Amino acid sequence: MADPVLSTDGLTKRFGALTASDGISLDVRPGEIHAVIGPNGAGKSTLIHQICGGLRPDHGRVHLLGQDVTALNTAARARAGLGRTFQISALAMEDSVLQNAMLGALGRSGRPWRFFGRALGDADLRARAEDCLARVGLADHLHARTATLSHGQRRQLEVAVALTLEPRIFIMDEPMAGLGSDGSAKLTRFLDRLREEAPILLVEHDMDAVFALADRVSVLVYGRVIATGTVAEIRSSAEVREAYLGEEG
Amino acid sequence: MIAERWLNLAVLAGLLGVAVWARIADQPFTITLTTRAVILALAAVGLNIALGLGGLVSLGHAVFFGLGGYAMGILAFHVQTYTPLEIGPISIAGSTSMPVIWLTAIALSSLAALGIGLLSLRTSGAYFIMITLAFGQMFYYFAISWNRYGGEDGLSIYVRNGFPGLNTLIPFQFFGICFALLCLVLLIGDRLARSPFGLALNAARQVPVRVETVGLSPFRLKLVAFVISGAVTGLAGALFADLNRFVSPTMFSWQLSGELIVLVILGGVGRLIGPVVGAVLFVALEHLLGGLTDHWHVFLGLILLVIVLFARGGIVGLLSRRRLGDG
Amino acid sequence: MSAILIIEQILNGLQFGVMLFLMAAGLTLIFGVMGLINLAHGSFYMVGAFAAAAVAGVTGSFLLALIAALIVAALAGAMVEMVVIRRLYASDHLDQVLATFALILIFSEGTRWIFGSFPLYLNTPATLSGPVTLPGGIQYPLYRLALIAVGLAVWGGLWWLIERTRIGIQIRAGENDREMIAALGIDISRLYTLIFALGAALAGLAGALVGTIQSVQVGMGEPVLILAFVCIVIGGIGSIKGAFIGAILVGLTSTLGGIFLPELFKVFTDPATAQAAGASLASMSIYILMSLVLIWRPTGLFGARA
Amino acid sequence: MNKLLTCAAALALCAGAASAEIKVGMITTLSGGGASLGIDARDGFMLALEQSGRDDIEVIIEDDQQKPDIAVQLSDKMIQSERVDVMTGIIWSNLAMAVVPGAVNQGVFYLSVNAGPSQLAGPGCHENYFNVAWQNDNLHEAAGAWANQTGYSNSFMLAPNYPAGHDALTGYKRLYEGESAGEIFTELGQTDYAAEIAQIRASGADSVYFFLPGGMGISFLKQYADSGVDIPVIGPAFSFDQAILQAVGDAALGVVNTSQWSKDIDNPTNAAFVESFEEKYGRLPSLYASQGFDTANLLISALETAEPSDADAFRAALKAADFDSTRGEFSFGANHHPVQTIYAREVVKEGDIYTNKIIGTAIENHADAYVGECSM
Repeated sequence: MADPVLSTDGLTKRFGALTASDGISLDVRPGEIHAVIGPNGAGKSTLIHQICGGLRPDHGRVHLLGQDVTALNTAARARAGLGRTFQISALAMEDSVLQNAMLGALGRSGRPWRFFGRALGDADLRARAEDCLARVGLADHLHARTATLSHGQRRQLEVAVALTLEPRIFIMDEPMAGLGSDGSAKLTRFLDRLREEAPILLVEHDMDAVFALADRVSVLVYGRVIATGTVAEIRSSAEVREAYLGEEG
Repeated sequence: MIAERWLNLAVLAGLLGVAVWARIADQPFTITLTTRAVILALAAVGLNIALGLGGLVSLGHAVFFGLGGYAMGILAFHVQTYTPLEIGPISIAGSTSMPVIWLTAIALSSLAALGIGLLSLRTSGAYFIMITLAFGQMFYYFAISWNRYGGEDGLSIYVRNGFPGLNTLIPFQFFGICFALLCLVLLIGDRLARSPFGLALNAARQVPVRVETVGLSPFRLKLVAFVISGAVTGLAGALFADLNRFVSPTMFSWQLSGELIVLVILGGVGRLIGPVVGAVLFVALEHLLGGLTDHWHVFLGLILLVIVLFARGGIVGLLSRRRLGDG
Repeated sequence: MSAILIIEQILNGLQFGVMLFLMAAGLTLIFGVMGLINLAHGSFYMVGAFAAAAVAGVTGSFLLALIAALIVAALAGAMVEMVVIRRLYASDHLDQVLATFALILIFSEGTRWIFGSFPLYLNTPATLSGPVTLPGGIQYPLYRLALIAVGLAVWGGLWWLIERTRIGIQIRAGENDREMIAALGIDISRLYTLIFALGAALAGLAGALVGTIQSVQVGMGEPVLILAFVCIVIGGIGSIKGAFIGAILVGLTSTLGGIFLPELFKVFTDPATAQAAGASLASMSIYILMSLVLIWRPTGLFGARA
Repeated sequence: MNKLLTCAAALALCAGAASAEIKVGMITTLSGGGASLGIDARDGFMLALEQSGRDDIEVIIEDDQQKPDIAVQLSDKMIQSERVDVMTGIIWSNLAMAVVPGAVNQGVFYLSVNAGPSQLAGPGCHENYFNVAWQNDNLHEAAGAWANQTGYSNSFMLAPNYPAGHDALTGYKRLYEGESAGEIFTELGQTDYAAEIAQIRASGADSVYFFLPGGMGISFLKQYADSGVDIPVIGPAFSFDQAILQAVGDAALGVVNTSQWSKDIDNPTNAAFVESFEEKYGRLPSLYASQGFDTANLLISALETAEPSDADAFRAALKAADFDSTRGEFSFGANHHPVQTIYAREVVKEGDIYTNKIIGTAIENHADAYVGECSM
């Protein structure tokens, strides 16, 4: 089996008496979509923060492409190949769609210290940004102000910004949230193809999408991974069913 | 609706026009007033790089204004008193050449901005406002008690410093120098805002977390913006000192920091020409209202309140409906 | 340097600190509950002092003067909140800084318009004037002791108000979650006006109390305002406990720094230089203290994590 | 506005303003904490002009708000736009340092009603600069001399930490022969002196010398009286003018201060001045008013001999100082600063008014210490 692109090893994070992450170990292998599911409050956001660098774990390590990135900050992890989308869109609302995508391209180029010359006049950056916007279907909205986009379009832009980074792995935090069934279906098809470029760690509530996309699923409950397996394995796991039923019952 | 580009040119042409008219009509004091507006505009343009582009509400920009002023004061003081300026083993005679003074002012204020920025940018929001205010107070009290250079009394420089090929004592020529510098800095500011750095900084102001996740450091972007901003305000300080031929600790006072913010907001935050309009308006109000009543501050306060509460984009925002951030 | 002198200086530092606390308490409450930076808080200090001086001038009664200071400052606060501040809660800090800066201009120049430029003076009431002898033979002005007592009493009263009363529950709820108090069915705009008026009244009280031993003049509020900001930034914005600790720290640092730094410098250099350098450093000392605290803890000693 | 103000201040002048031949620019402090000084100096100056009956002198009055940059701006305006012949009015030394060198170098005459920084008396002296009030150190030096006469031998000294404060203590020590019980430089604008008073109490001094101008002095005196410390206090007249005394009240009674002028100096000019000032403005004159009055009379006396356009003759006329001063004898030293007698006064209560009474002469025919450094 190929080496994992991303792996966590015993991530533990406590907030006072609450253990938000309790020895989480999981990995994402090349070409796969690894979904993380779990009831609200299971610690999914805390996990993503630790993977992306927004939170330091109390214990445990994060490895990216075989390199220990636990001590790196968010920006350094991004440069190392993490491409993240946010649950609640984190976009520069005053700027145009193109400018948001160019920001990603600029980050990818690693050359922000240029004080003269128009950013939008940089052909390389612009080509990359326009290309990624076209792929998510925003080619017609290059100069729209981001604040005027619909919710679905903002989600598309989130994905496009991540694409401009050409990451080695995507970390997607509930990309389907708030999309209608049409939008979800479109995005599902898109992610299905995207996994060939880079594997995806997908945190998602939309079970239809998870079951349609995921190669493997990890179930997070009270900060702990209680099961990891294929969709079929997870569907039939008594423990998972109990956790979810207990939550929902 | 006026295209912002034309508005920018109109404002600059207006400034130049007033000065030329005053030259022809032999009204040297009007030229001096216009020069004052130009210099304050330059300081506010500097602040606007931190405030408008970087979103850094600095209530301590008087530090850089004052440092620029003291760069001029100290260099010229040593020439005036025929005492060499000794920094450790180095002994220099001082200088009365404007370009040398400007470079010194820029260097000093950049350095201070780097130090203050490194410490202050660790905080954000209200804490950032307060810590910059505190740095301002530190410099203020230091200047007051630094008796070598006049302390509270400040330093008086009897003759305006020189610029190769010009007679700076002629108000119109000194105006020309200041106006040219303002245009240059506006041009640079315009390029800066549209540059890759400007793009990243603009995003760092709105969504720092996004900037991090594309692999850039909002801290460094803001720090660089703060340093550039400090340098421009420092340059303005040197010119202001030369205009008055005098520096004193009031250049470091927190009221001055507050007034610089007022200039920016009065004109329109984040707009290229906003601070210039703000400065012109401020100087005009100072003299028109000040001529009508000793209590003109009451009316200035009311005008400010109205702008904050009802005209968020400042004067330029009212005149030009272009949304911020396009193109 | 004798023990008596040191104790006396500590008392002086305490007295300065508790008066700063009266200012800082309002500032920190207003920031904690409403998220508002209020540069105009120093104006209420000035308004209180002027109200007290005016009433004392007419009636000759110190007590009436204090009551007037409280009432006038509270009314000014409530009015300012309803006319201006209320529109700023949703704005960013920049707008708040600017609008309240504008209020300073209006208040200061307006007061100058009414009362003129020359300072007014209040006299300490006969019952509180002169020194008393404390245990250990320390002579200390009775009025300053009374100031310490008032400051501590206000601290206790605020603690009681916040921990033990219905309004306190609402205030604490407001600090945690603005939507929550709306959900609790509390009239939020009335609560905000009340808190703002309370903060203003405390500032006005401080102005009257301190104005009595100093002078009542336009612009008297701003130096105190800046110090009060330093207090709440050190203590952590929004925390009453932090404001108190910050105020005492600033009071002691400022007072003792002015005395001991020159003494300390005399160890290294000649007395004249030591005096000047020590005095300079002393006036910068509280800002240095604040910077150190912020570098160590960017949200102050008791501030919520950003 | 300010021309209008001028008219209000001196109705007599306005009628003749059209035919005015001499333009005087007065920059002084009319608003803010130090306004009472500027107002007194202005009123004294205008009173003398009015009494002279001359209608060919136009006075342009502007308020510097005690801010150096405003003062410089106003001075530029007066010299460049109004083209004044003579300037006067500045109260504060730091403002004078900002304005005077530039003004006199542009050929304008400057007559100081108050500020007398050492730089302008020593190496920076100028032929067009005349000081009618004092060199700043004068009153401090006199206080030191008075302390010797009184037999004080262990003084505690207190001044704000700024150049004038340092000059004050240097000036006091120049003639004072006793020991120092302690020296403190307080923060400028400080309003609470509890810590310093505690140090004074513990110092074992036999006298306290303090220089705390304006509101600082009022706060200090009130707090000092309330502290129960009973060591005698000496100060320069700055903290004991009429306005300040009424504010300090009983706390100032018995305090000794040094001044070159007092309303009870016995000469006809002074008696007439005090009476006419009180009649016109409804208050007792302060020493600043006397300085303004003397300055205007000096100007008028010079104008009787020469025009400012004839600079050399006008300068010589000023130098001669041929006028009746409220101080009695008046003459300039080589550096154009007064050589004068300085008195010790005590604060007393006359009816409901607190005022000063001369108790002795601190120093006679005193010139300043910097005259030797002036190359004129």
